[in-house]
Amino acid sequence: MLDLSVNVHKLLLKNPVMSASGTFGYGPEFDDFMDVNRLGGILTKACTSKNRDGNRYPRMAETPSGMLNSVGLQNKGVDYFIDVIYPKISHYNTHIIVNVSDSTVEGYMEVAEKLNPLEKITGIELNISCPNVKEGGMAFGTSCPMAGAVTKAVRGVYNKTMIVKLSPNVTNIAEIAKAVEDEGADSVSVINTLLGMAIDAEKRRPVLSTITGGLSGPAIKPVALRMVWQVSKAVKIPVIGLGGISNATDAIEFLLAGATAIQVGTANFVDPQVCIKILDGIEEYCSRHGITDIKELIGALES
Amino acid sequence: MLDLSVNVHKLLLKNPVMSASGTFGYGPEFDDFMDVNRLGGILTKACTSKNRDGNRYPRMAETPSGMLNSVGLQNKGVDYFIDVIYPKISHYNTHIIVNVSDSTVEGYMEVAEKLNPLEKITGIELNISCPNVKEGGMAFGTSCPMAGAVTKAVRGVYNKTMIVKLSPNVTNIAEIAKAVEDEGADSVSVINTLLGMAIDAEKRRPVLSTITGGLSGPAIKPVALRMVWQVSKAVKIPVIGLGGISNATDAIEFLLAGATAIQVGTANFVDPQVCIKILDGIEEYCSRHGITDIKELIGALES
Amino acid sequence: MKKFIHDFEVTRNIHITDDYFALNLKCPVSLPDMLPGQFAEVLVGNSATTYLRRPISIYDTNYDTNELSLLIKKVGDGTIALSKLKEGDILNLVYPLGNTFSMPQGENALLICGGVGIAPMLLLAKLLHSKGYNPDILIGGRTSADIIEPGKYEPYGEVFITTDDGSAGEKGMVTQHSLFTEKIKSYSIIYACGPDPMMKAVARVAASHQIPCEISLENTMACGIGACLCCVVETIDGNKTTCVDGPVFDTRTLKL
Amino acid sequence: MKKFIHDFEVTRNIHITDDYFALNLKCPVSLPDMLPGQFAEVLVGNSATTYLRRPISIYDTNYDTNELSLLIKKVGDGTIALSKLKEGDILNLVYPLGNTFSMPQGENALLICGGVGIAPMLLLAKLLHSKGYNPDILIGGRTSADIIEPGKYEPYGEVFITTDDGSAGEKGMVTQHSLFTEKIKSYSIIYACGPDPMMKAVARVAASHQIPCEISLENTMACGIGACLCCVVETIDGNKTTCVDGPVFDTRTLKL
Ligand SMILES: Cc1cc2nc3c(=O)[nH]c(=O)nc-3n(C[C@H](O)[C@H](O)[C@H](O)COP(=O)(O)OP(=O)(O)OC[C@H]3O[C@@H](n4cnc5c(N)ncnc54)[C@H](O)[C@@H]3O)c2cc1C
Ligand SMILES: Cc1cc2nc3c(=O)[nH]c(=O)nc-3n(C[C@H](O)[C@H](O)[C@H](O)COP(=O)(O)OP(=O)(O)OC[C@H]3O[C@@H](n4cnc5c(N)ncnc54)[C@H](O)[C@@H]3O)c2cc1C
Ligand SMILES: Cc1cc2nc3c(=O)[nH]c(=O)nc-3n(C[C@H](O)[C@H](O)[C@H](O)COP(=O)(O)O)c2cc1C
Ligand SMILES: Cc1cc2nc3c(=O)[nH]c(=O)nc-3n(C[C@H](O)[C@H](O)[C@H](O)COP(=O)(O)O)c2cc1C
Ligand code: FES
Ligand code: FES
Repeated sequence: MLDLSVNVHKLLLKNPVMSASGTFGYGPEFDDFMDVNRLGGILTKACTSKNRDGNRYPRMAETPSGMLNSVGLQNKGVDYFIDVIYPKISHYNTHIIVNVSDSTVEGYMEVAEKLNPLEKITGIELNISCPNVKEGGMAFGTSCPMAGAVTKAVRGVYNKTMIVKLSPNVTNIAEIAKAVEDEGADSVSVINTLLGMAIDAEKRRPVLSTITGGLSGPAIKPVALRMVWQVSKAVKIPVIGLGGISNATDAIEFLLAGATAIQVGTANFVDPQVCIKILDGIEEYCSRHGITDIKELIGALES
Repeated sequence: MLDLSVNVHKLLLKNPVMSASGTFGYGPEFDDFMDVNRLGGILTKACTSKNRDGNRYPRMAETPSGMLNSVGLQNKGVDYFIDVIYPKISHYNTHIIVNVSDSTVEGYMEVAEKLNPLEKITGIELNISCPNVKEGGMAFGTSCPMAGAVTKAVRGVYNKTMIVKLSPNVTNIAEIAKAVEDEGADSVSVINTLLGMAIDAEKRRPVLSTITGGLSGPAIKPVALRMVWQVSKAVKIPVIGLGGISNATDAIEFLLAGATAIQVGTANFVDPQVCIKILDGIEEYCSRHGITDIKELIGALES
Repeated sequence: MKKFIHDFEVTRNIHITDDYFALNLKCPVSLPDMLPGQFAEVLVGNSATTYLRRPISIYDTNYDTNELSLLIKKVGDGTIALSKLKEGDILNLVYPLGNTFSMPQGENALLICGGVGIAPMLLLAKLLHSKGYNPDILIGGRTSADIIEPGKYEPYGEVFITTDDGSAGEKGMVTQHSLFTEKIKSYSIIYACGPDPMMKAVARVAASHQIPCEISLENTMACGIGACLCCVVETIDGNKTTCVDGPVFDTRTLKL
Repeated sequence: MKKFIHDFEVTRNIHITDDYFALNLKCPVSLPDMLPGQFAEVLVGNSATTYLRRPISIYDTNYDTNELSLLIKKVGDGTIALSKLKEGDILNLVYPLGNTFSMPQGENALLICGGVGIAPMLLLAKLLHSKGYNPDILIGGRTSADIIEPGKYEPYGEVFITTDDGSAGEKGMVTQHSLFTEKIKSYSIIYACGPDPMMKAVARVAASHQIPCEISLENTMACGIGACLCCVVETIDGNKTTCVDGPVFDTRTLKL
């Protein structure tokens, strides 16, 4: 029998395949295409202390093997999440992890504190790496002191599993990872989007209303893989790998590089069944390679 | 009449299209495919103070819309360049700019000083951003003090046009650009490759002998464009844009974002005539848009 | 409505003009119900430069043969690659997506479309006709080359044409057509799909006559299923997704 | 030798086995001279996941019809996309690239190939034959399914076969073939192309008999024209490019 389960801190995931925040709605969007319960976990769309409209349209641009987005944390705020959305998703029999964002440390704390009592929300992912908001967002994730400070503050009010999602737009991601580990992060997810830009040459204007946006998709996979490898050598807490994962081979690469679990983002848009295909593909890989416990693959890169 | 000429410091380029270092050999490799003299300039393969074998094979991996390389500055050293290569390329009637690299400040100085007298070498490009060497390389380009120091030192021994090529693997590229501007850089080229990694899942090994390598090609274009836009707002010296440029539309986008000239790298591998096609495409764009001087487009992004 | 993902087989690729083509696609299982205005997210497998799916309206359906068809304009790499599909090729669709038009509350209805905006209108005309309406269908274009398959609409209503250069139908923009002088008041609803300026102009005229107006938007999309929030449009109730809450919107709810 | 870039027209796509196919390609101008061992860099336009060109040996040439052919094994997305090309499709080639084999200094020559390594050997066998040699051609594979078109070689020399499972020819690896017991000493040169372990084994045996040996390498390439320095192989004179200095190397110069 193949054991696909992995542990991200206190969370026992039935398998390492999760959906990435902002690319999977809250789960029900994909009910027609798969049994969402088969996933190791769902990362919800960002949740902030107050309602946010997000940025103006246009919010996305296709790029070679990827896309830019500048959605900008559109959501109806944590209270709405608790009152309206949570009841609609609490039936899922998988880990639901809420992606937490805000512009201030107090905002992060407010959201985390309010989510703490929700039984079916077994963890949060602190998004200190959103490139698409004017205040806060990525700024928290690009300096060690700020990343450490927000982690510490939220740790004070949240006692379940707390994952911190790191920004790739830094000189030394391992350093930031260590800073948040030191302040109590239970895990880090690596990476959020790379800051990019698209221009419409005919109109001589930026494509996005925000000029810059976050790059995701297969294009960034080599960078994400490198960062997962660097971070997993630098910290002891489990690393969740993401960035461009589109098939089982990609997922295996991230495990080999040191990720304990993975998230699938933009690829969900190209194939709404991709998470399940990745899961099946991982099983097929393991049986082909005589692996009985997926944990054997984690960090098993020979070099 | 359409004026395509642009000025990069003292260099008057007949047009803004140049070939990027390490992707165009020394020029003659492309003689069968185009009239190299039509280019605004050629950036040669990196030149170091001593002969270098570069890294072990495998040195490249294809990635989605791009590639990783870890060539590692293979070249026969500056003396060989002067004695053997220079005579073979000095007939070109375009700017030949030598990409200068090394592991130590003294090494950079030695190369620059030796190139200074060569009549047909009208400028150098300091590569402080090579991710593929153990010592020096990218380290020079990821901190302001080091980037400033190497720039200052070479400035002391080189009195023609000195371009400094920046690394994208930093939190704040505009800051580095300002540091090298302050120390006497005449221009900056933005960007070198992003640090990435590829893994062979079947063999459970890194694809590259060096584990990590430099990501180039269309995949990185959105990041490059963003950095050109950021840098050109931060410095007064001309910015040379590169990273994923594959067609005339891409080139126009970089000009609009603030680049005075552009370089074409990896795209030369996919289409050895691409530089000329880009040049022709720029002309076509200008005539379609009623532009008589290409300089009108530089930084002309409306937002 | 339940959404599906299926590998369709290309049964025909009809090159209508240099710019327009229609793909007939056969569903591997029995074709689910689809409503006018709904669209499919099409996976372009044969283009090296196209990454995301492309939203394309359901142009026509044939439940007897389990076929649907798409009417596509070549505008970029993705649609050009689709134009090269041949009989027997496979095309993966996520569908049917989005909402639909509402039915008229009064007697007559006007359908206005420009360019490839005619695509969602055929099923609408059919449905209206089957419900006993006899809609007027006004098709606009720059030249006669932009007026695609007007004959397809004739069984379901009266077809009118305008072109900017007068090469077919009346000369001028759709909102300058003679229908807008008198008959306009007789419509209980106006439906429009086409370029943004056209839809805005139609919405303005409709508003001035206090006629309900529904337009079908073509915002750029990443997912098509409400998961990414990229395709939003500003409404009086905040941002709404074009792919789930739309593509059809009552213009009175939009901040145009 | 001058290099060219041309849009070839696919005149035939021959599916030889499930894994192998051959493309006949017609040159739009008169076909330039090509030497055995040379290759083309092929632009795969119809695969969303293939970015760089793919190096493929020139398998055969027909200067009368201005056609060349490529023999290709499906191993990944690029070669699978190429296998789908149909008559009339266009394929862009940069060619002819690389060096060639040297001619024997003595009487007899042995050509050894495994898998798709037979591709560069056909032109070599032809050339040797035209110069009056009657080379022996030893083709190895895992099973008989890996022995592709051996008949093509018969006009130019004597063909021998080995398979790992004995399903065709002698059982075992190429270096275990009976040619290696006695006849081996009669060759003045051995040429080999195939999987790395096979070429290394051949090189060792050749060295032990002091017979010159030339192998054709298949290093991964980015440019194919000496511009990127990605495809290097370690030689006794330092790193050399496989695309310009090779793909054919005298094994005595290589650090194997
Ligand atoms: C709900 C919906 C239904 C649609 N129905 C149809 C249909 O039935 N038939 C049809 O031909 N097209 C339809 N479209 C438009 C179609 O999706 C685009 O034309 C297509 O995605 C372009 O892809 P491409 O790769 O060819 O062009 P790209 O290379 O992606 O773009 C080419 C040019 O078109 C512009 N462009 C691309 N997409 C859009 C867009 N959505 N809105 C405005 N400009 C755009 C780009 O900015 C660029 O200038 C629909 C769009 C939506 C949202
Ligand atoms: C000079 C030269 C001549 C060649 N001639 C032929 C020929 O005539 N016919 C033919 O079928 N093939 C030939 N090849 C090999 C061919 O280039 C590769 O099989 C092809 O590039 C694979 O592309 P792909 O997209 O299908 O596979 P990919 O998806 O790129 O790779 C699939 C698998 O093959 C491996 N692979 C890819 N390229 C190589 C390589 N060069 N060496 C070893 N492993 C590789 C990858 O690591 C991966 O495991 C030649 C290669 C060279 C360098
Ligand atoms: C449309 C879109 C919206 C996103 N929204 C969020 C978000 O709300 N919070 C967050 O932490 N990351 C968000 N992300 C980033 C993804 O979760 C992921 O980190 C990134 O896209 C890289 O992974 P991928 O290449 O697999 O998509 C978003 C990405 C996309 C494409
Ligand atoms: C194979 C290869 C070799 C390179 N060698 C050098 C080099 O020697 N010096 C340098 O400054 N940049 C080098 N580069 C970086 C390119 O000049 C360029 O900055 C980068 O590839 C991004 O541009 P592109 O996406 O257009 O290729 C190399 C790139 C590649 C792909
Ligand atoms: S396209 Fe993703 S929400 Fe509409
Ligand atoms: S493939 Fe570029 S030098 Fe050989």
